[in-house]
Amino acid sequence: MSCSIIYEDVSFTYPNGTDALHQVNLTLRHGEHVALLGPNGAGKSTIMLLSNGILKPNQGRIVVGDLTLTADTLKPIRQRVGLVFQDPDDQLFMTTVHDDIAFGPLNRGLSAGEVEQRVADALEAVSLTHLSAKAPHDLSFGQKKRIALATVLAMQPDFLILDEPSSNLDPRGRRQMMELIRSIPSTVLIATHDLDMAWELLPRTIIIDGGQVVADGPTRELLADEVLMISHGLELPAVVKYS
Amino acid sequence: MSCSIIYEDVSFTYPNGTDALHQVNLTLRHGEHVALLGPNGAGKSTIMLLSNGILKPNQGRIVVGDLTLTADTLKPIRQRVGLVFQDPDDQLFMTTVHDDIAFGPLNRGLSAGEVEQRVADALEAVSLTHLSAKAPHDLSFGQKKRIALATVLAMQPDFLILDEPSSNLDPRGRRQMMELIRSIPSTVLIATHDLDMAWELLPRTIIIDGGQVVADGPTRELLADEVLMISHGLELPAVVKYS
Amino acid sequence: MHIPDGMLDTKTYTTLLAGAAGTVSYAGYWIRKNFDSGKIVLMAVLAALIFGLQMLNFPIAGGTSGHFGGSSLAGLLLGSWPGVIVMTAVLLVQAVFFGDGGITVLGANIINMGVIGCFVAPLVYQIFQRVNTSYISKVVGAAVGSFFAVVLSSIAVAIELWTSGSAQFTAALSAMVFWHVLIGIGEGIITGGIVAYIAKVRPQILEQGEQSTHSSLKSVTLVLAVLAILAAGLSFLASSFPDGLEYVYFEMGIGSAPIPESTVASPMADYLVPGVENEAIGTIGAGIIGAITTGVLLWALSALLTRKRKPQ
Amino acid sequence: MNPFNSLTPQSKLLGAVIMVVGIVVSAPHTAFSAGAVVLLVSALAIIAEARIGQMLLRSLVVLPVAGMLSLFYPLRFVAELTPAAFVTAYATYWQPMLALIVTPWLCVLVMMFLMEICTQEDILYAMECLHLPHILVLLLTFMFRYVDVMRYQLRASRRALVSRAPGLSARRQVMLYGNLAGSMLIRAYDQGERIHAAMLSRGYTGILPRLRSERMAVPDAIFLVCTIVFACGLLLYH
Ligand SMILES: Nc1ncnc2c1ncn2[C@@H]1O[C@H](COP(=O)(O)OP(=O)(O)OP(=O)(O)O)[C@@H](O)[C@H]1O
Ligand SMILES: Nc1ncnc2c1ncn2[C@@H]1O[C@H](COP(=O)(O)OP(=O)(O)OP(=O)(O)O)[C@@H](O)[C@H]1O
Ligand SMILES: [Mg+2]
Ligand SMILES: [Mg+2]
Repeated sequence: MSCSIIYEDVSFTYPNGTDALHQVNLTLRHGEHVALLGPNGAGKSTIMLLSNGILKPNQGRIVVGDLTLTADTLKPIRQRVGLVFQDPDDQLFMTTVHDDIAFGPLNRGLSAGEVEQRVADALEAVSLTHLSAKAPHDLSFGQKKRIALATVLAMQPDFLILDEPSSNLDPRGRRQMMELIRSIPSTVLIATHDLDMAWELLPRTIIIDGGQVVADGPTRELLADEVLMISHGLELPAVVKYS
Repeated sequence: MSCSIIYEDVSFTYPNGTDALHQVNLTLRHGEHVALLGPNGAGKSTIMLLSNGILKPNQGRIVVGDLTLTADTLKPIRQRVGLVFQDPDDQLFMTTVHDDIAFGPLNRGLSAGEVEQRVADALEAVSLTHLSAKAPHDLSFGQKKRIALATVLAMQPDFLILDEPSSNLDPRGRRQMMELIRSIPSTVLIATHDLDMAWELLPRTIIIDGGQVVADGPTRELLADEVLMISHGLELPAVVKYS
Repeated sequence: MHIPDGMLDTKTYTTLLAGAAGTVSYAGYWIRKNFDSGKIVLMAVLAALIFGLQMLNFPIAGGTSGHFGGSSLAGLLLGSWPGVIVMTAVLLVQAVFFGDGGITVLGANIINMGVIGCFVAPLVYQIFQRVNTSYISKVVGAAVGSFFAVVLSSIAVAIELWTSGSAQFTAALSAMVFWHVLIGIGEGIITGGIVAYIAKVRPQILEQGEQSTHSSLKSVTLVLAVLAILAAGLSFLASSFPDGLEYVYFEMGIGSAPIPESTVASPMADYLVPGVENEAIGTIGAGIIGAITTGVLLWALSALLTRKRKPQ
Repeated sequence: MNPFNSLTPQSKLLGAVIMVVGIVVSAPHTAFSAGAVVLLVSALAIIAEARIGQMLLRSLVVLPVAGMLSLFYPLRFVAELTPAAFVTAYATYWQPMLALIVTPWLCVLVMMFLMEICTQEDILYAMECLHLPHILVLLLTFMFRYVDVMRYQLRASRRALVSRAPGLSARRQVMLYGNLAGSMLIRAYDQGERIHAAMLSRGYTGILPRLRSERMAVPDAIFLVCTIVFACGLLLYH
């Protein structure tokens, strides 16, 4: 089953009148790992929230796999797209970490044994097995970020969308997360300000600014282009700068 | 007036039984700029929340300037300590960005003209003057982070405590923030996972892990010590690694 | 249900306004004595939650809908007296900012939708706790308590409508109670659900609520007694004035149909017969008395509560 | 210039309450007296450059409850339990029924006008000035802050739910509602405490700062006298 995602002429305006996206055209192909870069307020999170219908475009259309996103296809599309929000508080709502991670798989109708297995694997992947019985709101911010990632990993989505996954993670956690993503065969889109992560992990980069796509190409070309980077509130990754 | 802060044998346990800090001893001298490093869940945020009485230590005492933190000295201490939370949603509560930044100065009893001046300066400092009339909750996460910083800058506290100020900021915003902090004469304590920022900006580093202080010394010594760093979930800063 | 302005007559709403003023001022005093300032956060968060939930309607039988009341929840989580203050705040906002529930009948709404629930639900909950302190008993006690609170408050509404002459007693009572039994089930489910969650995640909140209730149950009796005396006195005072609605209808001849026989047999028969010659003066008199009584009470209340105001 | 700008919030609030009391006490209204109230409020609204359409729309909130209660009114005149008796009662007493709807509607109209000329902060300030219990005003101040917190928590919970359980069965959804409301409460409480702390650490002392502080002056007195005269006029009309 193809896991491509296509944005066609998508525009979006928030209810308060902020023009967040303006005629965005994007194509992510099956299995690609892509970085979404841009300054604060560029529209990265907005693009991600559009992908599974949490926000609805004012114009244009979004195609996930072979389905166009409409009210009817919302359900199957949400089944396939796993979204990790920028703010972990948007993600966690059950009474314990375990229940929160089990929530998605349970709703898929998996058997109890399988659910437990997935929960254990997801907790293992973010190295927080010891917090399984705690309440999600009683964790440190970085721990919440990791749990938020685990809740989506446990669902094994075809299409993984991560909003700032490395922020607030300690360096070791960031490394682990990167290894994890590298090993995932699904299509992955990551919005981030962590240029070194993009450089190391994601072969393709899309840069947006002011709600418009301003560059789209191989990461190692775009990120080494100092003029381009500086003009969009970015800079050279450390690996380029210091070597 | 001295702006030192001293933790003496401070221990703290959360109501759910998590032992977050264990006999922490720290001294920050007047005008020092210090980094607080450690893995997720080490207790960094907890230390910061203790500093102005949001949490109360189970044991030990905290001295700010010449006042010991007790119920009676809470008010004057809070007037002096400016705290920027890790989660910007905890910080912003008024209906517009402008009102939110004006809140602190107004409470100080400054004149209307002076308040406006401070608001304008703070917005300028985080380059978000154009968002002044928006609702704080209708901003992107990175914009909220910046506004949260601005609300505290406008109060010009003697003692500035920042929890992960660079997370979710775009590279340009991060640079600006660093310049800003460099120019501040107050005592500054910054919890962060951004090792390069610590390296460049903060001469002294304290590392905590599992609620205990494990290292305290000059940043450029500690951060170059690979064994120490790796053993506490950290790694070498990019500037060391790549050069 | 938020009673709007004009549904209750002067004697009823002044009585209830006085009663509510007394209850609220005592609640304010109780809080000042027993609560530290940190509790204001929980109170305000709960007020915000109840305010928000009141905006959401849930469907009940026959295409109608009801909404969450929240007084039981406030009473259970905070204790009765702080609960009263929270409900007063919510109802005040609904009335002033949204026109939901009237201004003159604010007292009635505070009694119906605030005071009754804040006392009844914790009481029922306590009875359940005496039998068994398990998790299930907490949840069921909260749900049953809030169900009874809703039904009782609907009975109170029916009585108020009846004494005001806006409705016939049995009709109002049966309609109100039938409707509110259904709403009460919804209220019970929501309250039970929230209490279940909190008992699991943050049992401290529930325990503190229980303690507050324990220490307040004693004074409840006293306040209720004073309320009853006040109500009796005021209604005696006001009942000599006829209800404006009846007056205009029958005396000024807006309606010209003959009065049906059953009027005489209705519970308010004597009240319907206009006895005072100059009705305008009578109505104004009732209004003035009402206003003065309320004014005096409010003044006394604010004097009591603002004595300890911040210097500025 | 909008003359209402020179009034203090407390006299605006007081004026509105006086008018509401006048309307209630002088009920029921003839077409003439009701018309007088509507005309007055409209005239004031035009002067104040208020959004009249919005006011009218929002005043309709009163209709469901008032309408239902007014249905009770003729029941007492139903002599026997036959359909004909019901029809007669309702046909005969449609005027008092209407009166029961008109009065609350007029009152709400006045309050909606008040909301057009006052901000939220104004009303809270007015309540403080009118010596409502301080704890109540404090609670309201915080409540308005936390309503937003709640709203964003709700948004967060919704997002979490739809993105992770798109095909949730109705039964499980109902079961989750209690969980969601509970978790919203706890989360808002926790966040509320942190926000409270943030407010305290920025010098909050129990009253929201206000740049201008208003005292009652001549325009207020004139306004209040006018509202009292109007209310008495309504009463004496009968
Ligand atoms: N809920 C909202 N309501 C109104 N406007 C919003 C909302 N969220 C974001 N915006 C605005 O939309 C624009 C795009 O925001 P978005 O969150 O997509 O930015 P972003 O690229 O994710 O930024 P960041 O790097 O800070 O996360 C910004 O100008 C922002 O102010
Ligand atoms: N509100 C809370 N209730 C209970 N336990 C908590 C709470 N907040 C944090 N903890 C626990 O206390 C410990 C220290 O948390 P703290 O937030 O201080 O970590 P941190 O160093 O700031 O981590 P991070 O880098 O993720 O922000 C952690 O084990 C965490 O799970
Ligand atoms: Mg974003
Ligand atoms: Mg932290």
